[in-house]
Amino acid sequence: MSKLSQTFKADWYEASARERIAGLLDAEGFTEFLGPEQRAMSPHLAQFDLTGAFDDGIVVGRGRLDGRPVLLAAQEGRFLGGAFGEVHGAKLVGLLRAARDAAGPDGPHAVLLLLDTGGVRLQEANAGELAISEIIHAIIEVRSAGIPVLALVGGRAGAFGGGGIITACCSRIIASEHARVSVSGPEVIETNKGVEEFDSRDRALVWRICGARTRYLTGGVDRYVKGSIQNFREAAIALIAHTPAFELATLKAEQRRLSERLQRFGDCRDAPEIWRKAGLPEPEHIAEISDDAFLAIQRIKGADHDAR
Amino acid sequence: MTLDDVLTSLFPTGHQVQRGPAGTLHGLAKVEGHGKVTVVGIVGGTPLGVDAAILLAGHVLAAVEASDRAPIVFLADTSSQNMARRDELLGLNEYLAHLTKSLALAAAHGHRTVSLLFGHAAAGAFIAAALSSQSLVALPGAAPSVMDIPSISRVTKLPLEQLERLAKSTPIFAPGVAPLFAIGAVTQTWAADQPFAPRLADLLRQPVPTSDLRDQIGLERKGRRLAQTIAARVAAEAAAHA
Amino acid sequence: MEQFQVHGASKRRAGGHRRQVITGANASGNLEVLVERVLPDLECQVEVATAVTGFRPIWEAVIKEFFERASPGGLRFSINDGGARPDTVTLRLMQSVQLMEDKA
Amino acid sequence: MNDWQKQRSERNARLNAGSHYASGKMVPSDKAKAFLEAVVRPGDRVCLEGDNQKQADFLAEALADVDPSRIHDLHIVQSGIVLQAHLDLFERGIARKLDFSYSGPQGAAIARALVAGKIELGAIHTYIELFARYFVDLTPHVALVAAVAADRDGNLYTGPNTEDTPTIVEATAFKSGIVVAQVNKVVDKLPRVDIPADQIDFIVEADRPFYVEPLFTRDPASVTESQILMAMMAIKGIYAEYSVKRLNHGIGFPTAAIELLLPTYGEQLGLRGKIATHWALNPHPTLIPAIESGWVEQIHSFGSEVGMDDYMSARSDVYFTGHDGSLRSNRLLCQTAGLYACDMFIGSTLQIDIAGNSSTVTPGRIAGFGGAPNMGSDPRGRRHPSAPWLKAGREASDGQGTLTRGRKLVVQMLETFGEKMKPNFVERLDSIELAEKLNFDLAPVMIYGDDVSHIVTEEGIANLLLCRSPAEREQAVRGVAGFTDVGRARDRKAVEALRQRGVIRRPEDLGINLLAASRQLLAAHSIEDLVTWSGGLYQAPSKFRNW
Repeated sequence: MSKLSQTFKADWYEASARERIAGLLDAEGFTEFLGPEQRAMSPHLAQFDLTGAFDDGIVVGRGRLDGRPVLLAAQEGRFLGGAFGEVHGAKLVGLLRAARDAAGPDGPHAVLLLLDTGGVRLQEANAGELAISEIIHAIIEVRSAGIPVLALVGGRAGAFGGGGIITACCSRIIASEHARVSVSGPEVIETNKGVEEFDSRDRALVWRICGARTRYLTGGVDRYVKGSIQNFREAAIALIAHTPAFELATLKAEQRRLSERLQRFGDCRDAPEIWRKAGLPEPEHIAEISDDAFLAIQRIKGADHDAR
Repeated sequence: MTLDDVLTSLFPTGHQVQRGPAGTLHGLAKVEGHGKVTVVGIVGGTPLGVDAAILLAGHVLAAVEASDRAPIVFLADTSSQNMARRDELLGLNEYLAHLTKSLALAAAHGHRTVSLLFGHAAAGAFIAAALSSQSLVALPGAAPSVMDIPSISRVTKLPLEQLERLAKSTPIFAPGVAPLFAIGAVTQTWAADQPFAPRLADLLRQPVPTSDLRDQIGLERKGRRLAQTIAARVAAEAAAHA
Repeated sequence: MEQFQVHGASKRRAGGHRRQVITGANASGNLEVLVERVLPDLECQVEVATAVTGFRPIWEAVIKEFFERASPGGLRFSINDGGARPDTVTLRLMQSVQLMEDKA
Repeated sequence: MNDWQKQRSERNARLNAGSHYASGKMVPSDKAKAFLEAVVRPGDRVCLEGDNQKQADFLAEALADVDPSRIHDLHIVQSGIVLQAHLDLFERGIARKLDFSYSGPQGAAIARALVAGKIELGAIHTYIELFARYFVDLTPHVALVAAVAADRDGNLYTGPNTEDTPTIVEATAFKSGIVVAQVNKVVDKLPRVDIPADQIDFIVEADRPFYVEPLFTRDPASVTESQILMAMMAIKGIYAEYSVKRLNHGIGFPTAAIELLLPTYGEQLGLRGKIATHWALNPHPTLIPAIESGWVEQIHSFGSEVGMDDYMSARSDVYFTGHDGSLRSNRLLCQTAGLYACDMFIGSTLQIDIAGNSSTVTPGRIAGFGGAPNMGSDPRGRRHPSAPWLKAGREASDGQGTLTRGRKLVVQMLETFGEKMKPNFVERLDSIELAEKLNFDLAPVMIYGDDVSHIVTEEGIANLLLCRSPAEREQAVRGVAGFTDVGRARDRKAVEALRQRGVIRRPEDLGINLLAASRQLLAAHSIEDLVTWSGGLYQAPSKFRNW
């Protein structure tokens, strides 16, 4: 067997939401809430001639990570781009509220959000948008209760729209090379502002603007991992113990961090310009080099922070 | 309504609210029975980008630091988030999230937060500028939307007429105040025929919900019938399995 | 969008003890299959919800052949289809039976 | 007195007219239009170099811009009608007649122009046929070609995309025609000389590099389980069975799946070194894992592929390269290699009828042929023996007669249904209808049924060599046509009998478990994996990236 085939099964990008959960958590004891047999499906899709999914594209439940109890949600990026609809969003809201209510010594040690989403599901846009606001609200409540919320991004849909905002509301963000974290998608910008502003078919450009490497180097992502599920697992285990509290000091630090980024790089239009300004070695090659070589790069000063 | 109309109607005794860079608004005003309020905002139909978001978050955090629990009024007449390569490169998601978190922190520190929408607000700007306060009031001229119907038509490849017809029968995707009120996103709608000042004073007097009740409200208003039940079922299963 | 059911008789009860599995995804050209062990041992059934209308006879032929091939007695299959072709349907159905028959 | 030098005089007149816009051989790019108006004459046969890969796009646009009152009634004789500018020639009345081979993206526009009477069609050819006719009755008066660089004398370096250039230049230059080359740049010293200066009359330094389409890049991420199943069946039931070492692959996903299964499934079957060692093939990125795993000894290519240049330079034991290190491709020679030196062609098609005839014509589109009909045909002029060729020949003749000739293996792979549940098996090809509508003398058939040896679908393999009557053949086709109307109209008994005889083989007959057809078997599951396999030498085009 080839060297690549052996690692295949454990590839985050390739895996389904359920396969990611299976590989991320300890082998025993994942309990799904509102599982597919309960058929909690979107009632809104039929009027758009679309069939639904038995779990509405998100799996929520409880399991253990390295022995510690955690709650977890995983979006299925292949179903309608992992987008937030009424049921989909409410499942996540319910999970986060459960975490908040269970906070304490016997409560969950973390909530893991395996995001894989294009943002709001247009067929139920209002419900999806409001769900995103409710999710953000609930994430903050969970964090305020002392439970870290970790975002794990590395699927084909990325974390766009409200999904990008949710990501940055979490305590920590783990991403692999394929991840894109952004608000407006490249196609949306191209449609609204023209191809000169953003050529969405130039995929290398897309990843330079919103890909995991760009985010990691400037501090938009806390941990960059090579794309196996095992690597996501190890990063999550390592990060649970070291998460910023949700408090004034944290947000003041984030205010400083983001202001500084804007001051230093506010006139850049492509990632290599940022990397050059920051004095990183061979900025024009950073998007091309192997993961190992990339991980050896010293991040931009301030990118490693507790300000989120 | 113009910004001046809104400010005059809200604060008839005067205010020290000034326009800042990137379409932002900041200053102090007084509300009868509540004393000082902090006013922030994004106005003039300006798209909400990284520059405005960091300024606004800074104003909010400064108010929190003042530890005076003064209410925060967020005036919004924006468009969508700034759709630009540069803003995305800089990590617009973090800036919008930061603004949202700052408003949540203010609420947690006892500041009553209210967003007043008197123009457009779409997509990410709607989340950060309108939905991140404890209450969202739609003033005359408010035109909130997640996505406009032509865009939905383009993406879903469904004919415009069919979508417009559908929009009349369900509040689940259509833009506008009424559908967003029905699903629980908009707390109140104020018409122009009565001054805003007493209504704001009244709103600020009402007890603050201890948690997010918007799904409950959406259920009561019959605009969002499933969200509350689904969330409750998940939470119940989680509690049962604990 | 179209919904229908296909019932069948089976020569034997499907092996294994799993109560339920779900496989695949409702994506373009793909489908998700939820299998539940809820029927009498010698009956089987497939419920289809498909976004693409007008292919019911083909679905019925595919499912009939699947029943003959797999003898999935006792199993109810529920499908959310995103326009999968018959070969993909057969593959997913066979995969789902194999998962049900797994020891776990 | 007869004048036996008319062509030369004509050529000299044109050279003279062109020289007003040139300094030596060099024509400034802003004078390209006026220059072409000087050297091209009404009624000329013109070749605007362009095929399914590289394009002399700058010259194409310049020609489409000439004054139609001065230049008109051109007869376009070229491999590919691919660019908008190619169509514009006809729309604007600059060109009238067309003989071509491939159209790809412009298939629908060509059909519309034919219906509208804008194009007078000579014929749709295969590549070899059109090149052959360059030397008989379609010799260009003017050839407009593309190269990477020229030196000051006019020698050309084509780079890895040599493709059609030597053939076009040969036909034109040696029959008193005019050869004009667009180059990306003019340099003092070329890495190597692909076309000598004395065959080139004029050089235009274009304002941008010529366009190359990455036509042969297949993203492993899009390979489906059904395609993997088909690939497994093909490897076990055909490659291994016939010990096929010399072969050509088409560009579809099923054959990409085969390429990606060689180092995994093929290795499990112990087939390395026994099959698929020598190729006539474009530089498919999906073959990288097999090359890196030591499967492939030698590849000759029709053209190049975007992003593969460095990799091929570094693997010169496998590819044909110049002394400068870069690939040298040649479409005509590789077509000949595929036709006469390969024992198997295996490729996908879009539509096949009950006699096994196949076509890529879909309603309203004329995609042309390219090279597939030649690759996918039994060359009856072949005389050298090889084991697969003889085995196929024996199967076809059923041991009858004392003289058994060999047969090429011509394998068609197709899923029973295509996009939007369109059946790929039909009683009658769409191309027949199209031919009737457009009054063609000949229906465009990509591969004739009597040349096809095997059809592979997700349902099984049909070995048409073993069919002894048209009726058997029809049932063999229906027997692998799945749930299409064609498949469901099968005679079940007859199909079962064919299966007993091994004419039809199901996955289980080959010992292949349906559920083994998993993407886990692929040696690479993304373009990025291919980059990794290549040690970073393969530079994937941006549009295929997801990192």
